[in-house]
Amino acid sequence: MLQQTVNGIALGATYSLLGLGVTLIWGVLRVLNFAYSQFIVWGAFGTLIAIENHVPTVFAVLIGMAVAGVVAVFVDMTVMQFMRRRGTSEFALVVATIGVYYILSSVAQDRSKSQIETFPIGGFPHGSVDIGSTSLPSLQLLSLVISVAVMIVLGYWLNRTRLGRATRTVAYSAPTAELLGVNSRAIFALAVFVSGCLAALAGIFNAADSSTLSYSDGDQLLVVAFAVIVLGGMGSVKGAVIGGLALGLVQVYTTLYVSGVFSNAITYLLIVGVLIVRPNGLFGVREEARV
Amino acid sequence: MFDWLNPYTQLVAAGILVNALLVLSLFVVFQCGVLSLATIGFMADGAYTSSLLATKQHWPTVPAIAAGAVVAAVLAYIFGRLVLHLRGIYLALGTFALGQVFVLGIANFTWTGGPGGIVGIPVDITLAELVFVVLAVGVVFQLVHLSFVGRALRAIRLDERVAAGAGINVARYRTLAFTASGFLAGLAGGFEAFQTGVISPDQYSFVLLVQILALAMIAGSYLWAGSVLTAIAIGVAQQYIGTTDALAEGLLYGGLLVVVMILVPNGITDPRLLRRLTFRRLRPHRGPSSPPTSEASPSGASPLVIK
Amino acid sequence: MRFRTIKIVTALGLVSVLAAACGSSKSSSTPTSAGSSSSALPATIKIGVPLDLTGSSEITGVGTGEWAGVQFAVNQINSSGFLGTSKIDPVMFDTQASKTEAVQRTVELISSDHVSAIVGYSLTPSFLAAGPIAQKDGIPVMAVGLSGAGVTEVGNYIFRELLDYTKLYAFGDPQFVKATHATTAAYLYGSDTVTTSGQYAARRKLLESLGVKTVAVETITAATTDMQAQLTAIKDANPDLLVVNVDTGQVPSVLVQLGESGITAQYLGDTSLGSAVVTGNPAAIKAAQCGLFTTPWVPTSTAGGNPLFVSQWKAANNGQTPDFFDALGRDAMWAMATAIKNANSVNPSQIRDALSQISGFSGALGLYGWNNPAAPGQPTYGGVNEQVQNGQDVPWTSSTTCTK
Amino acid sequence: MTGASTVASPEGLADVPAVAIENLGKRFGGVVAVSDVTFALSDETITGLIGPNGAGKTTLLNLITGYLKPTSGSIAIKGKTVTGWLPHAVAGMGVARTYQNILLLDSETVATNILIGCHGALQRRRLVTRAKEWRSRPGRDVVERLLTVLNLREVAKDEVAQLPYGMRRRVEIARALAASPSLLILDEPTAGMTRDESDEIGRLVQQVRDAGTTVLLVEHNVRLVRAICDEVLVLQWGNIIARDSAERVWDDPVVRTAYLGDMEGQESETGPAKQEGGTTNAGA
Repeated sequence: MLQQTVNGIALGATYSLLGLGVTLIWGVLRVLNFAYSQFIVWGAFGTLIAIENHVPTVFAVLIGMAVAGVVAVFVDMTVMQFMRRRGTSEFALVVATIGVYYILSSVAQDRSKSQIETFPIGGFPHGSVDIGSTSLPSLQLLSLVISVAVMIVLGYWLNRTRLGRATRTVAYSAPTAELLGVNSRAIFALAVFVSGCLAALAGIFNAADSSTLSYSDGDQLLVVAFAVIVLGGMGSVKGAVIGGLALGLVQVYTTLYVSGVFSNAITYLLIVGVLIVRPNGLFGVREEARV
Repeated sequence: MFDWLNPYTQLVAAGILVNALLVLSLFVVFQCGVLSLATIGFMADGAYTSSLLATKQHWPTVPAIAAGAVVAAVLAYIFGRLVLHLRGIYLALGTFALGQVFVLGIANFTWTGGPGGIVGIPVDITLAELVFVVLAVGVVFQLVHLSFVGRALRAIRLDERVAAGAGINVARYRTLAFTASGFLAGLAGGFEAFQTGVISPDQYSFVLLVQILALAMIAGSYLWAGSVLTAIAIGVAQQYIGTTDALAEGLLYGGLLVVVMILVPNGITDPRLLRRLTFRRLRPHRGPSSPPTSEASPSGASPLVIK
Repeated sequence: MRFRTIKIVTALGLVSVLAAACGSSKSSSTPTSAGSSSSALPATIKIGVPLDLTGSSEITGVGTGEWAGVQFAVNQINSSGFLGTSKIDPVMFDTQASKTEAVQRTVELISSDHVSAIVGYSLTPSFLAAGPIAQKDGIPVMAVGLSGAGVTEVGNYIFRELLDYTKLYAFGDPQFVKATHATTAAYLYGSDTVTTSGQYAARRKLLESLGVKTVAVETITAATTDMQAQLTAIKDANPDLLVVNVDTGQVPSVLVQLGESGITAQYLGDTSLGSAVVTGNPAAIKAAQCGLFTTPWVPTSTAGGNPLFVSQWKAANNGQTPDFFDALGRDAMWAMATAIKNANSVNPSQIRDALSQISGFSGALGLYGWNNPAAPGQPTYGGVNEQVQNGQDVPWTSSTTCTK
Repeated sequence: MTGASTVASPEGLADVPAVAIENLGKRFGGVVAVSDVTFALSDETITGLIGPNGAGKTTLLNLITGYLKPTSGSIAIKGKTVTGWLPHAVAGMGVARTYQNILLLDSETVATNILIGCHGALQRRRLVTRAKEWRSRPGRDVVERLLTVLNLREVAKDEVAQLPYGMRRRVEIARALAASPSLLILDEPTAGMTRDESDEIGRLVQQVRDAGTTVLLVEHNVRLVRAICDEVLVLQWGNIIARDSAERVWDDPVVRTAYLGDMEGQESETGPAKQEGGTTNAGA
């Protein structure tokens, strides 16, 4: 039982990382980005290729993050910014991200010849850390530490730094921020880059956990990310971490007490349930339209 | 009626028409500003209901398909009432999860055949029947488009507040559209099941949803005929282009989607193709020479929330 | 007004078949009289090859491998003059793991391409949708990679290359249970595919009939990336055997996480333990140490024509060792060619009859045939028991020892 | 029990006020926008609602028309309590309005925008009538009349987004009138209009009243309020501080100090903006 709770937290740690990236994009850009699933994959592929070329694992991870970050910024600067400038509807933006997803996915598919690739995990922490009677796999412990650290850094960045305040201003209203002398394009790019890095990190942890990597790995993770931000409230940094951990725990308890068959279904039921009861998520802020 | 076509062509044509029904199922909610991603779930409901009725209760095909569509519509009505009060992206996510719940539910019940699905569904739908159904649906759409109901639906998409102020019951019209969307998806699911003879939960996939969504967005939310024509045009193009190279396919269709969204974000049937036009605004629109507002108000947009 | 599509398909199919038969006998009579050979075969023999190459990436290794095997066989058949001057023309379609696509393509193969036979299908659902069409039109099918049940039951025109998995388990599992003295078993299976859930059900029934008590049943789905919860539950149940039937693509993930979990139960897997996804993954193959499985084929097998196949494959593919799916595709096409040669005709029903009489077929999977009257359409080869030892699959007997 | 079906003949309800509001209050978090408002409108009159920016005028309109839910108090329209009703239901009671920030279907034509206003009447038709009127494009007669009345005929087929501000205001008024409301609520209908245009609107509003409609008018244009209103309500910090006839209300010293100050006779609305921010303290 205690062990299973630890399992849930460990599972939730990666989910939190996923949620943090998506919540950042949503909070700043107000876009639900389906291409995010491919940022996850491209980041992991970047790391894979680096490891295959004998780059030490730590640097390979950084390279993977940079790859995903750059791809995310490239997509944002070409497609998204163009559409934003034209004031396109949020639906069209979402569908455009689906188009981008399709393109990136087919490139990754072509690169891997549709095969599942082996992801070398020699350089990643392995074994588990015993805490009392329970044991926590080192990899998950690392992702938990990283997601909490990312939450703290993001929180500090957004709340305490000049740049963070500028980001929040841009998130609130880009034109207002421009009037105040903030370069909203640079802020957008920064937020997108960071969120791409987080996507890559989640993808790398996922690949290291299973020691495999395929071009379609991101799809399931994207759904998880959506569930996390719905639970935590879209745009909430703290909510993403708590939502991720909560989802991990719920999935583990469902597996334990009901059946692993329903651990998927429970994710979706949670999304529907939370939206019906609390349309803006557990930690979200109410949005009121006005006349 | 279509005997002069070879059987393969008939099958492809039928497949395209099933797609057209699915696109219409998205269109009917798009036209009142709802981005519903539940269509695939309702399609599965319709397909399973009709297939179970046909294989277990030995219903004839036509009543079975009709029953499947009705069941999907009833489910859409019930769940629509639960999720339709959500806004924008939240609604999209809610409907997406709803659709997945249906598919996963079907996959995990034993009486639906579990992951194996249902085999031995009679394969006796003709292309002529499908053409007739699509035409009939088209006639209904055209009548609605011309009537005050169609106008009300469009008004809701363009501005909910205006619609409500004019006495349009936004919730009721949305529920109506959502129910119709469920009905059409159920119909499409039924027709598809009676064409392939075998169904299983895995075919109601995210990939299918993305394809249908792409067609619907390219078609736009103004004219139903655009949905049907887009489904047919892209379906025919697909036959000619071929589908062997995943890279070429991804670049082509993904690129098409991006380009269309950039150039005509409201689809090819947008009456004001090149004009700025939003489905629904989160903030009040300001006219060209509007005086500034100063009334105290809660903020329209939520900033990043930290603590 | 209410025509049944399938009737039209059938009628057109039969007409086309007749036309093809007449056409072929006419066209072949001329060259025969010229005296090159006594063959009644046309210059090109069209054989449909619908395989699932794309779709979810988990299965793509299957379809591409089978297609490579089929192409390999076609090259051999055509260059060796096995069918005299006739050449096999494979009409390939990617059915994209979609039932609709499988049905459409099968109809196209039969009604537009007028194929004489079909060698194809990677996935049971695709086949279950499309198979009945071929059966009704009387086109013989050699199903390449289907492991599920209910394939040959579709009709007498359906043959399978791969054994029904229940047959493999019935072969190996009793030996494993006896050798390990196991009394309890835990099961981990993929609940969202018909193959893996069917494998679990068949295996559990078999093991329980052998007196092995079920102490835990855990499931994963394609969406599962982390299985700690399932593995902890299995660890708590402390079984003698851990029976794993999950999608091939997920096997490395299961193995790697199993390695970290501290579970000591004997691993009982399936053919996926011998697949490239596992053997090519150092972390996974290390964690699979001592894992047992039964497979119809291993590269090192010396049965039938396998040594020749492996050496020829290596020669043609830069020294690469063939995998299981290559072998399946190769044997399926060769079997069809053999039936055509034996029938000396491209008449589908004659090919079918010839197929059902093949025996002593020297293929990669051994020396076998399809002539077992007790199991029509099923191949007659048996299984090979294997164990993973130090990163390699080695033949297993009850006296084999293994240390973790 | 007065049903929505009586909309067409409000004359029959002379003894019931078109709208009666009791102790109405609305707060947004800690901010009190409307504190405790009680009034009733007399039938077939034009009532002006004035007050400085931030006084809560638009909030009050939004409460009456159902766009906001009151925190306290009740609203009755023609004797029927509609507190907490949604906008479409209130509209169904014969209430039509315009908005401070013009709300139109930007991508649609002027004619279509007006036609939207007819929705209630079209929806109330019986099925048989609907079938009969099928080919005659129901509602067009109303639209034709309003296009003439509001001088919009030339732009009938134009997209409203491209029209100048004053014209957009007129389209909005036409849409409200298309519903043939028993209570017409206008939120700054002449903002951004020339003097001639606003005089025209004033005459139109009077005609509407004479045809039997009660009008509630929020307006900064004091000259217009003076000219056409039968009665004036003065709102400040969410409270009604004065209620009198259009001639006498200006003499009230409370009104003078609170609102009018030195701006009497001006049409500008820049003056009262100084008092903005007072709302935060009002009634707290």
